Amino acid sequence: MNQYTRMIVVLVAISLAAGALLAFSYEVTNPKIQEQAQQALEQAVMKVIPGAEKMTTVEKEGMTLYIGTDNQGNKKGIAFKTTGSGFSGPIEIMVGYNPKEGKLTGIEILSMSETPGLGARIKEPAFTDQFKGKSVKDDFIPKKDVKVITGATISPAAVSKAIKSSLATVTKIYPVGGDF
Amino acid sequence: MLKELFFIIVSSVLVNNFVFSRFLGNCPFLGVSSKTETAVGMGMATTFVLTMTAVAAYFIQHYILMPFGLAPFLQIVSFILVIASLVQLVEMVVLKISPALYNAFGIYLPLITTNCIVLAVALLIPLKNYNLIESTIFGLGAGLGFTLALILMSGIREDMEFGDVPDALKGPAIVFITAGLLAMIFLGFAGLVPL
Amino acid sequence: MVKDFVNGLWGENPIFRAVIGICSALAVTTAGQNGIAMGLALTFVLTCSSILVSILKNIIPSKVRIPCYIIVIATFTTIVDLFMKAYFPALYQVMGIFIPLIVVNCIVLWRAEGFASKMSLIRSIADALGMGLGYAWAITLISIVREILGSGTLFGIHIMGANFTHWVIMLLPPGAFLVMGILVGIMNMITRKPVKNTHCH
Amino acid sequence: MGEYKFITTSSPHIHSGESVQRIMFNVAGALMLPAAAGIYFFGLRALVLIIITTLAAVLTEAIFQKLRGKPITVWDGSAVVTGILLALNLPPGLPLWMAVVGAAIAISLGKQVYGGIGMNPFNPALIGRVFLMITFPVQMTTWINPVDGTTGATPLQIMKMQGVSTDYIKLFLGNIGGSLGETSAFMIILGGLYLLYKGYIEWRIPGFYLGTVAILSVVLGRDPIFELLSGGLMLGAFFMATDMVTSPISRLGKIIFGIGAGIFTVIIRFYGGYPEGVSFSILLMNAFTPVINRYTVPRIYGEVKVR
Amino acid sequence: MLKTFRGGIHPPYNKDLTKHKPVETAKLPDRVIIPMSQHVGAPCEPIVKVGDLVKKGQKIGEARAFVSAPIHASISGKVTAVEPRPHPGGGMVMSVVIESDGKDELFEGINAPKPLAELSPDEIKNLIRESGIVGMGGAGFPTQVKLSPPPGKTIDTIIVNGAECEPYLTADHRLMVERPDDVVLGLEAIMKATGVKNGYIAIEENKPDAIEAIRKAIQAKDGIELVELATKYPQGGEKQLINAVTGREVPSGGLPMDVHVIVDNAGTCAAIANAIKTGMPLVERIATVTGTAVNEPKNLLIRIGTPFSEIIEQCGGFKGEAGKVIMGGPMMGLAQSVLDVPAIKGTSGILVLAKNDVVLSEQSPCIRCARCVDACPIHLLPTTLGKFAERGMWTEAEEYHALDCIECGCCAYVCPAHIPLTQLIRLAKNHIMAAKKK
Repeated sequence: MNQYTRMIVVLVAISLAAGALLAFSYEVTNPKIQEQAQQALEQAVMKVIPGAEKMTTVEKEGMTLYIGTDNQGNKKGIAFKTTGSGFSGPIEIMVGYNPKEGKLTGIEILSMSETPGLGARIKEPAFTDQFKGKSVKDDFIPKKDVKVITGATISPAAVSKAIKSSLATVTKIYPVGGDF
Repeated sequence: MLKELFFIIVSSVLVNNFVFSRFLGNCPFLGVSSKTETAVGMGMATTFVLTMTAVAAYFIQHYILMPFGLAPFLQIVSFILVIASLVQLVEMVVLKISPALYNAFGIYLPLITTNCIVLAVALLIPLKNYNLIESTIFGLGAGLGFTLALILMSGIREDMEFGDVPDALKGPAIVFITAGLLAMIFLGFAGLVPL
Repeated sequence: MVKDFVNGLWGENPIFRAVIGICSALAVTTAGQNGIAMGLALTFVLTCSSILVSILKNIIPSKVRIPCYIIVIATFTTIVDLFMKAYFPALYQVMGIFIPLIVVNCIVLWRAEGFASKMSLIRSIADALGMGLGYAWAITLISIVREILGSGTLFGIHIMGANFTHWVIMLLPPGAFLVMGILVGIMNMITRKPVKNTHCH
Repeated sequence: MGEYKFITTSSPHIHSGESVQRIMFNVAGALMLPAAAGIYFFGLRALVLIIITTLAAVLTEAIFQKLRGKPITVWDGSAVVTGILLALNLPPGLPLWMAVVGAAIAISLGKQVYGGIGMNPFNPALIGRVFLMITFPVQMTTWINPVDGTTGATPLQIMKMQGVSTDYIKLFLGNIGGSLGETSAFMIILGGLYLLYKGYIEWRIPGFYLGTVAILSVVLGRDPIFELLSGGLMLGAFFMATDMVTSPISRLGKIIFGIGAGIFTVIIRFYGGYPEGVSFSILLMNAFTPVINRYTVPRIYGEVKVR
Repeated sequence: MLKTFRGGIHPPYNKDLTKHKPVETAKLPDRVIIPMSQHVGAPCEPIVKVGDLVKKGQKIGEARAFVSAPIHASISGKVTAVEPRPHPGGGMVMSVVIESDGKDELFEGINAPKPLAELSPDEIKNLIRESGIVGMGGAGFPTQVKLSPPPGKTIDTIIVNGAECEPYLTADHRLMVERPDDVVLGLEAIMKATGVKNGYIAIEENKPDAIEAIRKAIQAKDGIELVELATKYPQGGEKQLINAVTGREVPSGGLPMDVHVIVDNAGTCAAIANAIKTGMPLVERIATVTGTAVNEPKNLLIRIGTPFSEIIEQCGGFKGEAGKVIMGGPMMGLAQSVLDVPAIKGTSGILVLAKNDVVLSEQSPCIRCARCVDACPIHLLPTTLGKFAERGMWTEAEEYHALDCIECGCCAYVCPAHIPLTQLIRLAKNHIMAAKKK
């Protein structure tokens, strides 16, 4: 076997071995990864819709909506994802909405990269809880009807703005007072 | 569209500078920031390779990995191999077409393969769902941000030669501290661009 | 053999003495558990790669050895990446792209090329473990400092009292660089040897 | 006559008599003007803050030099200037221990790690300030209203959040919320003019800095007078951008420095997350200074122009 | 507006000590020590030996090279030694020592030549060379060499340097007040020798009486103009003077003739006038003896070769403790370690500073105040050059134009950190020159 063939053979062999090993690892981990993602999503939905135990996914007008139901099959609310542009990156928010009452049922910050100790405090219940029971007809203006965090004004504003603007679409699909 | 591209550039150069805020490319940042001349050469070479990598990563992701469902597990391997061969290729081409250019930054090319900015840019492009032009600009911006960091640091380090840094802090320690102060300053750009 | 192991832990500690592979050491070290997790991830890749490189050292032609090493390293990195995504999603989210970036972490290639490709299997394993754990304790130390000052906690447990004012900078990039610089300085003082920065290649 | 022993040092044999110490104490003296305004508006608390910060700065310098076994040179007055400047950049109500941390950081990381006076790449007082701003953001943005002692916002914050301007006279005299020594444009200008007159600062940096901010404000449709008088701009332009150690040495370099600082200040103020960008801008230009120095070597007398 | 250049400093001038004092003729020295090198260029060869009798004006040193100037006896008497002696410029230099016979007899060969109107340019140049006339501002460049530009170089302007910007010194000032016609005659001779129609006499505005005297002297002269300069050091630096008067810049590494200019000191002009009027070579000159540690500061007409000790004695000796004895002014003069060095052709003054006035401050780190940058008349970056020199970075120093430094001392004068910048740059220059010679 001359030098070059040997080089090629070794490279190909290693590549094939690596590919096989990776494909195998992927097969092993993939179901678990999918499961994790699904679990995380469900957890977030349950959290923003109190009383929900199950969820169904619907696609309407380009939006993905999660309808939460309890064990008896009673619809408890709608959840949807929205993204705001924060101080140092996007903020992903899960929002729970009850069309019947025209109120929010809760929000949850899914991911963000705001300043720790400052903007990052939008994750804390002290901030998120104020949206529970908030009328969707409110203005969502920081310092007016949304409490802000000392030292950080941009992150709460970004959250409020993102919720308000996506509510505009959602309330068209599921108008206030209507069924869902 | 133009606005978005502008934001990508400003973001990767100033707001989220790859060295000072994303912690990438620290090894070459430490290694080649002692002289402004080498800093400029390294910066230029890296920017060039980064821009090309961004284009290559876009095509590989969208035309090879995704269509065949290989993305989740072959991404890393394929990107790193592409980067390594790209650097080799660039080195050969530059040597062929312009020996002068090769002398200017050719010596830095082999160091670029292990510059984690390159792989990071390749990995971030699919993550951020950038289109082709955005990807190119992102690569360019990353390179320019890295170059800026290198030039600033090299200027300070050249001046530091005349200073009297305590023995214990000589070498990487004072570079880290200076990088920390620079990172602090770059935080001033936080919130500049709606990302 | 013991010497090889200790070398990485102290004498040639990748973070504090050789000062390489520091990107991740700066990026993920906002909390103690991140430091441990990243340290173990790197140790895994480093050890597996070293084993393989040491075994294959006589088979791989020297001209293609770098591409081969890279494929080996990239493979193990991807495995870590997939497993962390599957079993530690929360940690994975914090580490971000710094898990895949282990591929270009200079420590791995440095040891593969500089040690494992020349030494016996046993010595290579000792060296890889030493280096990996040396990296791990170093970045865990950085993480602890940043966590205590930045969040007032140690491995998530509040230790600084309720009235503690968080030093926000510690959780941000400048804090990482500053802590790193000061710790390298302190290490220099302890060993009374100026640090020698090993270049990647 | 022949038995005299003469000193045979090299020419020149006379000296201007200027010294680093004299420069530093003159700057410190000029700083007393805005400091006085701060004490007048914010009360005794401001005085205590200035004293504590200055003491901490001097002490840190002495300790650092002692540890390094170097001669202790706190009498050159540079640490005093850093201490006072830092105090003038702090909210009057800042907890004292934080001010001490700021002063210690300013002198240690900002100055002594580089070898002390003359070798620091960044303005130490600003390093201290920005460190505190990032470390303790809440406390560093809690402003006291000089009228009633309640907490309030600075004119720039009010502008950023509500788009409301503040009365020019108030801005000029300093009867507003803000850092201890940055509110009274009048006193700062007075101190700046004194230093200009004495030749301890150079007009180009503050001139081009303020000019750039004013012009950009007009171009971008803002009120230039408001932008000039509010925030730390005046204090920064006259007392911090002009720091000799950290600004370029050539005339052209100083002009570039001033314009650059102006541009970054406007960018951060108008588009950034922080309401104020003076500290960051000056520090950023400090970082650029070595590069500026490198590329603005003046054309020497008789240098043949490169064709 | 007064003409000037960019950069420079305003040191205290201290000229009041002597500026109103008319030039006194010094008493005949008992002994003179005449170094064979008092100029830029090749040293002279002594043409007398021990025991020879010489007379005033007799040539005792022959200039063999082109760039050189002969040297003459300044008194009559007996040669007692021909040996190396301490030189005010430093080191030991071959010197002729003449013991005075007290008669001060004139050498027979000295006769007044034809009047200027009848002299040809070559005759003038020859007379200047044979009279041993060199630049008397301190540098000592042989004047005739300056007047003979190589082919291809044209001269269109002559400037007489009457700036006398060095603090303390008033020798040229008094000369212009007392003998303005000699200065003008010298200029005319130079103009004729070089065929140039434009002559300027440039004087700093702090010498109104000299300006008045020269103004009167040139009233009837064509092509000669008086230029008033701002008072600023180093206004009398050749390059600064050319820039102020003509707006031209001597190229880096070049000479005034590259911009078609010749600059001569007022004292040099008077020496030329003297040679034309009497045929007397350069054997005496006016020097200002001054300083805070001199009892009676004076402007003295001294014989070349008179030891410093004798000159200072004539001014009442030292007042208090003398700390520094300087040949020349305080900015560029050379500090002397002993007093038995002789006055030479370039000795424009002897400055004695009291011990308390000698600045020996401790150096502190550079604070980059850039005062030196603003002061440098060449627009160098003295602080950067100083840093390079401190670390032996000679190549970098050369890149930053160290060789263009004129060593005027402005940078060191203004430096608040008391860094000896001029000395450091001089060191760099020496190293660069040494490396070039290799």
